Amino acid sequence: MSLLEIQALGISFGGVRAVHDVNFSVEPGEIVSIIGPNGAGKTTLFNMISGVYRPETGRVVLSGETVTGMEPFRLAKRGMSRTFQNLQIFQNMTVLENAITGFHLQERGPVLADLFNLPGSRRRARLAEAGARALLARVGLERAADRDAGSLSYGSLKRLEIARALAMQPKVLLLDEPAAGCNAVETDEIDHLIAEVAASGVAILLVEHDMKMVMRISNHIVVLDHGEKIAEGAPAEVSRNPEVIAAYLGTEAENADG
Amino acid sequence: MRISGKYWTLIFLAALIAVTPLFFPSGYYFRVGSLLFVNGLAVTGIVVLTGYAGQISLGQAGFAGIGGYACALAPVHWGVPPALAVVLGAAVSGVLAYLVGRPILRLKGYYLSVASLGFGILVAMVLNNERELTKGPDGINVPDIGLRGLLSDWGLNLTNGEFWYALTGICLLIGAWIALNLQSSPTGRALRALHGSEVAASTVGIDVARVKIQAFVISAIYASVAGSLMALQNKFVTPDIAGFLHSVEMVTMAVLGGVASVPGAILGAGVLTLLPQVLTVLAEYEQLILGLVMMGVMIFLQEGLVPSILRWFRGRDE
Amino acid sequence: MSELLQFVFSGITVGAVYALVALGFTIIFNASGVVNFAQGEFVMLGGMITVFAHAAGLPLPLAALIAIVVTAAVGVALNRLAIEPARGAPVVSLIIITIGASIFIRGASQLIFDKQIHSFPAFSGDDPIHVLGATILMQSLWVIGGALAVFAGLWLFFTKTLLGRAVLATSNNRMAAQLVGINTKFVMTLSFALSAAIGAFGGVLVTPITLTAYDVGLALALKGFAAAMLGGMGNPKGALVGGLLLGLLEALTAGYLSSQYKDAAAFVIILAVLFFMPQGLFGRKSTDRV
Amino acid sequence: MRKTLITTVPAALIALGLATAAQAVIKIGASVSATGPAAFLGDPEAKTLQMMVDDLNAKGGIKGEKVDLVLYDDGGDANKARTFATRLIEDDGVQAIVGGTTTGTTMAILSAAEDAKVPFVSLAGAIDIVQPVKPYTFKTPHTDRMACQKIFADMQKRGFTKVGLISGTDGFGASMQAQCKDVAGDYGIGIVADETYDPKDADMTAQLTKIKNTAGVQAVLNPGFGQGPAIVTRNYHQLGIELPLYQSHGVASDGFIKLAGAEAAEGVRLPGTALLVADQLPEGDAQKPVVTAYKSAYEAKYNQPVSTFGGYAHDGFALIVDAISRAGSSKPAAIRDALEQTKGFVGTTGIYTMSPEDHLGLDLSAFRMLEVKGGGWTIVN
Repeated sequence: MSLLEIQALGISFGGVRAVHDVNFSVEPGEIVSIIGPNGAGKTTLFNMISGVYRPETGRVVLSGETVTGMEPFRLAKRGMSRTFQNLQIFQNMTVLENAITGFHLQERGPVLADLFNLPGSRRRARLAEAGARALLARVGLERAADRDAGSLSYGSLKRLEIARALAMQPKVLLLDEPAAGCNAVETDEIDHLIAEVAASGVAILLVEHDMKMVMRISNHIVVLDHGEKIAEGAPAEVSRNPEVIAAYLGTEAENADG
Repeated sequence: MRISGKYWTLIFLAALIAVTPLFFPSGYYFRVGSLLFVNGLAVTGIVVLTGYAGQISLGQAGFAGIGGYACALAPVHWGVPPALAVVLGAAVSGVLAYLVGRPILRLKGYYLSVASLGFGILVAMVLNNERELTKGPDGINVPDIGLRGLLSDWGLNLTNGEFWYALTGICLLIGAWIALNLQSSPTGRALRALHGSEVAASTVGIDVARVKIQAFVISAIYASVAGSLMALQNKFVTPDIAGFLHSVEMVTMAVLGGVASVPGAILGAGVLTLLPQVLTVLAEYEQLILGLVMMGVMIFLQEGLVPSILRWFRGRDE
Repeated sequence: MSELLQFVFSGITVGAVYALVALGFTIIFNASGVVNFAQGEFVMLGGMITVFAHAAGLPLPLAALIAIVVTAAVGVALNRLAIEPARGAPVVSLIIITIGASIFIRGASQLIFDKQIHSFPAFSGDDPIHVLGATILMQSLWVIGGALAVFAGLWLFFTKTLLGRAVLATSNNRMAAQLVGINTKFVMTLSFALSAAIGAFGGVLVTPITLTAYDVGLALALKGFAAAMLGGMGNPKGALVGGLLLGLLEALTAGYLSSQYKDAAAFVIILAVLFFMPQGLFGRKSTDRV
Repeated sequence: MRKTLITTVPAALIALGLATAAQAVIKIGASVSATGPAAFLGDPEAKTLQMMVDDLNAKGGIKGEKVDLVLYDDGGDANKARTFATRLIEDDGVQAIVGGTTTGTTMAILSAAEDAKVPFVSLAGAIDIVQPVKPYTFKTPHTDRMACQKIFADMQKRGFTKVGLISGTDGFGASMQAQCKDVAGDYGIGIVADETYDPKDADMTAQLTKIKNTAGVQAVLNPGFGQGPAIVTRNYHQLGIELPLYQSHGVASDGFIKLAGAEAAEGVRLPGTALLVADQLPEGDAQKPVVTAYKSAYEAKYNQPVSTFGGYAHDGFALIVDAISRAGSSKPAAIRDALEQTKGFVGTTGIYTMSPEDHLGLDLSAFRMLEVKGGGWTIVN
């Protein structure tokens, strides 16, 4: 039994099949990348796995439990965490507070304790803050802790989102284009970070357009085209697969930055 | 860093409440002060709901009505002491907010505002129509809270105006303290997170529906207590307290001053409480000016008075 | 039977009034995403300006035309002076701005006009038409016809004209609309002018039935808003159906249950509909894009 | 409009400065609902008070002392009214208060005035204001209970025993509805239908159809004010209901006939005051000179027909002025005592005779039953 199993997952919008009959599985410590041309259904697949969309067909099994269509916050309790393609940062908070929110499951407690600032509430908040500061240091944002999140650069926001997702100490981490819009140095940092997280035993599911990065760090690659899985396997195998090459060449001409 | 900010705000507020009476030329100013504090308390509840959690309710006055009428009815019908009726009203408001909140907080933006608006109108309608109980649109007498007599037994003689100024001032301080506690607490962070992005809040494990209801219940209790204090102070209450205009007034006060922060919202309550008193000289133009102020502040100071002014100061420092 | 028919006539009359107000909301909402709480004031201005122009000796049709044109100008001014400068402000700020505008217009009207209740003669006399033992006024037919005409006009505008589609495009994505060459500023101006004109047109039609005064706008706006929400904000069909449904609900509740709680019944139904259909009856379902 | 604002602001400020500079000894306070849902009532009240104080001062004031009127607009909001009452008493230091357009605002002012022992003359209808008697509170309008009695007496005379009610849900309509249901039995009248409408409703045919189809109903009574009764009257006509229709004193004005349409209003009866039929009063009528003087002055100044409500304010202000001049003092307690001793004072609403047990001082004779005939009000004998 794998940590995360995706079985025959499918959904359609307004009669158009966005994702159809996709199967694969992820083991602890493994980095699985999902690639495919624009509009292949990668983000939709992510949204179904993470409970943002409710799949029409198929099942998502996490640690042996069927969690299909479960709301994101319930999945979070079961150890699933994610980042977003178009950033979902809490713009109305500081960088530190954004990171602390990642510790919500650990720091939450009775509302009354929070309202009256009881010692329990203060202790929980303190612990979460210490954890958040440590995480910010890990992603290189410790100096920006007290700045408004809205004032950070795009690359920094990407890292902040990863920090927030890591705060939950997830078993499975879904990263939707973590390196998009980042320069070479930043990409490199994120690259290392992902490898490090995986090495600690977290299963990572990655959507990324930077093929060099994907080929470098993935253990396993799933290729989507038009919502269907057309290939899967180790990076070297997949890059030689004629169907994959065709799918990419077909779109490369229209969309150079793929 | 946040901690000291919180206590500075409270100390400043307490000093303001304690010192300004030294400059009051007549008892009327105590009345205006206590009005301001009651409005400030109601508006602090809006900060929790709208400022922190980002949910817009146009039915808050419904809870003020429940609080107000609890003080009118419970002492007469069930012999509850008026001071305890405040707690009873708050409890009823909280439970009702929980029951009503479950379905309507699923809605977003304008749909949420129309649903909450409907709730407020329903409460006002019941208060208007159930004449047997509420005496209808002409209003109903509210018994004296009785605490003033108690204080004078202890040798503290206050005029009615002074007593209410002090009582509502203390209530406002407590209310502000609680809301400020919440802001930097785990629950408060969860509320502000869902304001920022509901889907991201959910992915970090925040039960969005649950914390939304918590915010709604908390803000309902604030409105209810404010309504109770208003009714007890006036010794009289009419269904207008639950009316749409009162709901709009509360939201306007909060947004005008800066809905994301407690001091901002209280300042907004101050401005809109004082404005009509200042404008009596120009009574005919009151509406005109009120409308202009509302539009002007929202156009030029979109975050409200306090945040915009703070930003301006900060901008000058740099 | 004649009783039921009378209730239905009553409901349709009132419902057509709500529908006219609700239709006014749709264009501004479609173009800018703003619910204009001053929409009721447009209706009031339509009625009041007509009353005073008529009293000054102008023939009724000319007075009505002046009222519509002047109100449209007020709508344009509202957009230029209050909505455009606040673009990008959060929903709650926009709500306060339009409520502020409505208070301002009301305050100005009580100074320019007066605080009395007014009316002007019905277009085709006050004699009711008898149908199977029930009666309906000619003016009610004017209102119903007006609501249908505005609905048809809006439907054609949004589906058949380039300008109408430009309005919809602007509401969907302002930036993209600008990129494809739509003058979004003009679209906004036009939308406010049209919305205000529709409101004023409604005011002209309903005044002989509902009477008018400087402060009638708020109650009309609330009911019209509720009707628009019931039908689904932004959809002319929703506004028409929502308005008529609301009117019928009120009349039937008043007729068969309790006139005291007719407004309550209407709001309970709205809450119930929103509970099962969070976007109203005909609203578009929106999916979060993340 | 902008121009007037610019010129009025300094003017108002200057006026304010002058008012405090002049040796105004007597200060009378007022809080009325000149705006808001009761503006229909409060607007003429505010105008009347303003006009009367100007007239009084032009004539030299009370025994040579000028009167300063401090007038606030409470917008019909009880909470605001209470604040203004406190302001009048504690900040402006007035010797007497007139106002309280609605029962709700009156109740809010009442407790402040009683606490501070300042005489207060209310302009609202409910009987609770003066019953039980409160030492410092008086009122000028007849109670809504009296209006019901007057109407039911007339119905009794015409032999009606089954009556349908259709009332506005505002304070005025709801209070009168309750009073009428309470006293109907005294006149052998049964209420067989009891419907209501919201003051802003556009159509009342549903409620009227229900009343029309109620078995045995002989007459219909509509307690309410504002546009509601005008719409009820039109719908009544539209439905072709032949039963006699009674309105309340809330719509006793020429404006009502205009709004309802002369044809629809024909035959409508209501209990009104002498003010409405000033020119029809017989020469010997004691109220004729008072009513005519007020009517002509008001209509000349504001170019608007007088209303019963403006008349209430007229009487309230005049009663206070009368009490001050009789008392020879402007001390609140002295004014209160003199008010209570008012005897045979002729106002627009009726002839007031107060006593320690009666702080209204009017009886049913102050009401005149009026009927719309040929587009105008006539007295029913």
